[in-house]
Amino acid sequence: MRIGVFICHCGSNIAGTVDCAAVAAKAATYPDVAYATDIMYACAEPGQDAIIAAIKEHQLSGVVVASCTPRMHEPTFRKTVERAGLNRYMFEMANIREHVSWIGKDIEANTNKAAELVRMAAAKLRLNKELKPKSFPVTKRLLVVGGGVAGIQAALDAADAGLEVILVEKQPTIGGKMAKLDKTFPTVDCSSCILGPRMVDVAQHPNITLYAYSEVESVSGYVGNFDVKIRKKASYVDWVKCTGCGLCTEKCPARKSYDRFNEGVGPTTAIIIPFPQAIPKKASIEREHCRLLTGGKCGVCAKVCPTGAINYAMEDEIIEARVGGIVAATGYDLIDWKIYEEYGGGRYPDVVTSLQYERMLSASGPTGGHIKRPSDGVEPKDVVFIQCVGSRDPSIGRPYCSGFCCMYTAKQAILTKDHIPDSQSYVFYMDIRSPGKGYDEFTRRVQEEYKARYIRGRVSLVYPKGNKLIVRGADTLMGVQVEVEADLVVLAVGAEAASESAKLAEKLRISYDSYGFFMEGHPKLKPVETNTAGVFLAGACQGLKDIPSSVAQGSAAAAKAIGLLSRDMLDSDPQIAFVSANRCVGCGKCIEVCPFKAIQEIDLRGQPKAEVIETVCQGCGLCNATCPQGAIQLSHFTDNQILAEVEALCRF
Amino acid sequence: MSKITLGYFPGCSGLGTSAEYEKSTRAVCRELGIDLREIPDWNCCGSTPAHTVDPVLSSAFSARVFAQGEQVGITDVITPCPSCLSNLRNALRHMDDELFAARVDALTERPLKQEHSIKSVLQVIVEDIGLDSVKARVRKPLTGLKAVAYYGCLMNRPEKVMRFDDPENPVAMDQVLEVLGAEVLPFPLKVDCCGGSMSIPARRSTPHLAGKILDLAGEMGADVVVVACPLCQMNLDLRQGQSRAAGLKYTLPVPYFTQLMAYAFGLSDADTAFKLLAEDIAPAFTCMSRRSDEIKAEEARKAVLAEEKARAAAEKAAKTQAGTETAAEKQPGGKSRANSASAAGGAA
Amino acid sequence: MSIQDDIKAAIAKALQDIPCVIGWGAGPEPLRATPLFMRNAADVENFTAGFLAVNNPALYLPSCKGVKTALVVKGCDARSVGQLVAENLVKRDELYLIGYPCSGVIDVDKVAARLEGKCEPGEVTRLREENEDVILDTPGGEVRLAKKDIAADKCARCRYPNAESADVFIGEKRAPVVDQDEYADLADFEKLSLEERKAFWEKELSRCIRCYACRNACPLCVCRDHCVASSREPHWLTQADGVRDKLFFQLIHATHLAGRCTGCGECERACPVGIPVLTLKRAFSRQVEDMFGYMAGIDVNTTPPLLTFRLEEPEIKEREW
Amino acid sequence: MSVLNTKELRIIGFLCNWCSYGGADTAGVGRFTQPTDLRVVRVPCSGRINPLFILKSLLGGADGVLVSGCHPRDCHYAEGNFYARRRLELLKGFLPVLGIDPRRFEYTWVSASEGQRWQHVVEAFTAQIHGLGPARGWPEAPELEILNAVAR
Repeated sequence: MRIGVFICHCGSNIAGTVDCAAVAAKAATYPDVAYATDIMYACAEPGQDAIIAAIKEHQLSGVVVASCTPRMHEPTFRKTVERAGLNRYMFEMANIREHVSWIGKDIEANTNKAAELVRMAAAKLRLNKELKPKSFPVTKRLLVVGGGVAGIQAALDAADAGLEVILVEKQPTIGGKMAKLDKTFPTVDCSSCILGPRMVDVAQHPNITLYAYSEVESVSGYVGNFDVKIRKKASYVDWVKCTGCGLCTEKCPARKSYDRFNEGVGPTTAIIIPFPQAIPKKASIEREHCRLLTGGKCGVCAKVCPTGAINYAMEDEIIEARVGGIVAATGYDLIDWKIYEEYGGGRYPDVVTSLQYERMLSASGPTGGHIKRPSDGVEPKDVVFIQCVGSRDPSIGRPYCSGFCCMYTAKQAILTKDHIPDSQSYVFYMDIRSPGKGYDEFTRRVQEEYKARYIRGRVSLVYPKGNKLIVRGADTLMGVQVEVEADLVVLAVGAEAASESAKLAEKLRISYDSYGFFMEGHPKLKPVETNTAGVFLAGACQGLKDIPSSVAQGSAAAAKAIGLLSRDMLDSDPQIAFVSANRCVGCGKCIEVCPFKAIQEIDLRGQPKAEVIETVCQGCGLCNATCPQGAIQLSHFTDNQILAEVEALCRF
Repeated sequence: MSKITLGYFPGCSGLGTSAEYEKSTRAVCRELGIDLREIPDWNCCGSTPAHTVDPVLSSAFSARVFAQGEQVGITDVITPCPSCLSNLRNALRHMDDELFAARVDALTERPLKQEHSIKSVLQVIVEDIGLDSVKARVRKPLTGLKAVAYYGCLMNRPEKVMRFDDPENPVAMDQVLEVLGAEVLPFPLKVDCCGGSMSIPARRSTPHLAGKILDLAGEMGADVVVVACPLCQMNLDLRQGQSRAAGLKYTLPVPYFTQLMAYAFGLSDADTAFKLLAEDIAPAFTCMSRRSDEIKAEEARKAVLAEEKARAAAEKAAKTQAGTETAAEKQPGGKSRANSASAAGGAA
Repeated sequence: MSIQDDIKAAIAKALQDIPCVIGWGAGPEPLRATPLFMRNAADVENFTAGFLAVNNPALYLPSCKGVKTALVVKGCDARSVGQLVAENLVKRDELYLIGYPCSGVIDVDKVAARLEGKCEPGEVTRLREENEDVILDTPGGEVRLAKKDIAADKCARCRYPNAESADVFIGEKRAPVVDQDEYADLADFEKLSLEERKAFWEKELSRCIRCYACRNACPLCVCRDHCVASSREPHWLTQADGVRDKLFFQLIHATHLAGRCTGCGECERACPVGIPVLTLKRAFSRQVEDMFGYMAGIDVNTTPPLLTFRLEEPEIKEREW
Repeated sequence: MSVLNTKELRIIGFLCNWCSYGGADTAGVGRFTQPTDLRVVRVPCSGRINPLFILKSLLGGADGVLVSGCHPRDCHYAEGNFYARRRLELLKGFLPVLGIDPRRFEYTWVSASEGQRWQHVVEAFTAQIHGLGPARGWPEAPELEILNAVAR
């Protein structure tokens, strides 16, 4: 074998703390290395061309590039060697950037370590085999999980491109958080006027199948062919018969049920249609509030329903579907603001969350768009907004900025003035973060035109005195303590990943960070991909973002999914297990442990043997580590290849 | 009853301004089976003003206290005073740093050899003795007493050092008062500043800050403001004249929680030491007994009512069985009686 | 009629529809029996059970796959069979097990030690069992030895003297020697420091001649001709004659047996140079028992612990970083 | 000479591609400084790791071996790390039988987002190995000793 080694400077990223020429000189002495050099930018066009030229000039049969992480550029360089006529698997990478140059400044140690990593890579490459992928057909159907604005956008874009789309939404209606908003910043246009038509489009699109009040139960399979089980939760209403007339919701006697859609601002009935523009506009019964389902006595809704749609015996239903790709768009939840005892910890009715306030502002909300104090129904005059409740607070494990609270607080202050012209708003803030088109102008307008009083400082205590709430805080610009007598306090509660996002991540086999946000493939270059092929991200589930960004990411995720599913066939990864039938004793241990049922027992001349189903195997190598005699090996990560790496480190 | 033995650090105010706290604490601990062993020849904990000037010297004061305890085999110490608690605990925490500890040791020349712990009397009563044991000892319940609990700044804060109760909305004292039988009002200014440390540098703000606390308590209808800190007690109790001059409307007694415990346990006047309070507690107890009578009367009425209802139901059941349907007449009668009863209660 | 005759009758009966019954027959010298493959009545006459029935007949099962086979088994042999069944390496319905109460088997090395100075074990001309004793005819006259003094180590910690899974059991069941295996055999070894243990293995393994008798005697080493010790693909071991490679082979054997070894001790018995190779496997077995509550070869319906998992592992205390 | 005399010890890491290798990358991207002793072998999944690789490393002259995979339940292949956990835990308990200090081998779970955790793991493990010092080697075949001497 003739190996070529290329040590990349990555500008000064590597060369700054690694003597690349010395590494190349050392590499030239390794077994089978026919050519070694250092190179400024291996991944750039001149770099790639130089590699191709060297392969031809020195008749190289394998290439090692020492540069960044293979998770970044392995696909790039595999294509490069392929262009030079080599099999793409006759290539190895040594990660001397993330694992060497970026984590230490000791040039001597770094240079030595880089040379070692190259030695490992070359030792492994000597045992590499040419591998050829197989093709398999793709299911041209997309699953979108989450029917907020990001999921709606992704579903519509993909459906418009001709893909079949399955949209799964946990709540009885799509619309997500945006549907709860009264107006949107910075244009102060009506949220339901812009979202409503898109929701209708979802309902009417011939390519979209909507499963509302449903959740993803399990996901198996891989890119191109995921097998998904969807749990359609029992709504106790036959949605085929339900016309959405709402008679049941008028007559239901369980009138003290928690109103999820209205964030508990007022009570609702046990059978609900969340809001007038709901899609699908169908009734559903919340089991824990229903008198019949909990107490066995009632049945009013069944009596009044003109179409006989009520079915108290309904059970959850499991729907199975095969899809080629998945978009996760599960959004966010507010943090539990009740942990802040200094703001009353949920004890004072007139301390409300921003989302509750949004429902109080909304004309379709429980107060009909009139701002009323929850305690006594009186219109407030002095309204205090407290920002960063649960954002930028390391003490509760939420050190990040939620990103959109500054803007919606400004919007809510404007709307307060619009609703109650003689009102005065106060906003306690840490910093105003408004980097967006027209955003900073908006936060100025609220102060200059709408005369909201912005106070830079934190609130230390909110307490009731008489029928007022005393808000005590610091004005750090003036250096004084301030006390405001407020009628209503609105907490700009920060956001976190949706409560069950970690569970979904486990089902989708994607990574998530310590706050529950899903990990993108690369923070810059793969913002909507994940490291699991065929799974894409849209909206706040990847990281908090406002409506325009969520919509943009929804479209981006759709574009990626469309690109994937526009192909009829996909290449399977050839880094899969293979069996040496003559060494297999047919003990079946590999079959027992394989997580994918990718190994089957066959009969070979009367002897039981294991056989790998190539399109099912995902290349984890668990079978390889299980087989006592090593009869089943994982291509590209064989025992001998790993042993060669270990030997390279131990022997020298 | 199982007895526990703990080292005891009374603190300087226990010998002077908070003698009533000291007396009642000792009495209550005796009743609860806590054997207090006072640290021999104890000294100042090193709190104000030392810790603001020289943290090492301040910690050395604390270290000597622990060393004195160590000499007689005491390593677990309690103190009633939150300020002492804070300084003693901070000293232990600072001495986790070897360099700091070495500097302290150089001053005391008596390095600590054992692990030490320091807790407040309140924490030991709530966490180690338990509210059930407290409840079991109540002879004269405080039924009818409207109380607010005021914790001050130091008892629960900083959170990471004190690790006891909620730093913004503590409830330990509330719970104690509740098992004593008092009605505890949800007081929002539990951890507000009483102005204690301002009394020298900014004297005029102290009555103002203390007054705000008393004002809200009074507005809420409290009979007493219950405290656990000598400095808070002094500010709230002693300065009510100044506070009134600054616009305060209410006069309220400010007892220590241990005094009310001693009272509810039925201990002697010497143990409750109420007479050492500046504002007389007697009016509060007058309100308490009046309300207690009302509550008893109300309970008696309810009992009669319930009895009547039960009898009516039994009769109705009997009649239904007999096939007659006259039970309906009974109910309006019962209702009107209830109405007149509550009207009478309101008038009283 | 003795148990021996009853077993012979059972074997004869089994031979009516099973081609071969594996048991033990008289060996080359009076202290040793040898595996016996019985196909007819004449073979059965050579059958012997009891104190000399040392070999584990389960060893031959994997090569009998597909042919109905009968075995005469001791309690420990039955565990090996059970483990092979649990791993689906042999099919239970292809087996017919004849069990009998085992009172222990001989360890010839221990006899040699007892005869020290009198004669060599090979000079013994006859062995008779008499209840809990054996009587040896030696050139110097009769020697009476207590069975428990010359029985194999494993017999002193026997929890399963009766082949519980046998299809037919001949004789009265014996009480277990112990209720709980305390792994007392590891106690002395574990008194050694880490340094001493390393020196111990260096010394012991320096004798190894890489004959692989330990492997060939192991009823659970089912790879046989495909053992990684002698393969190039994968190439785990060199042919180098160093302690490192010799020990590494033992580690391959021990890790391959982790959660599978029934402790029959055939590996150690087979070792011609007396390396205590069972110690490695026993160390794993104890861990497996503590961690997963699993004893190999007892319950054929339980999946061996390394071929399964639990979402929460109560006995695994991971390191907090 | 693979490790720098006096400065480094020989530490081999086996990292799963999806979580821990990514976590090590994240640490690099974040410039979280780490000791240089560790050399990483990338494997697809912690379930791919045959405990014999670790024994081979320790017998072969490694002073420490660190294995890291996805957190339980987060395995890219759903179940690989569950099997790995059992095998690695057994191995760790077995090392003292060979006279190898069990602290020379650790396994842990680091996700792709946990760059800082990875830094901490590497620092702590490297410090642990330096605390134990170089491992005492196992005798090789005499002829190999000579060959190795020539190679060096």
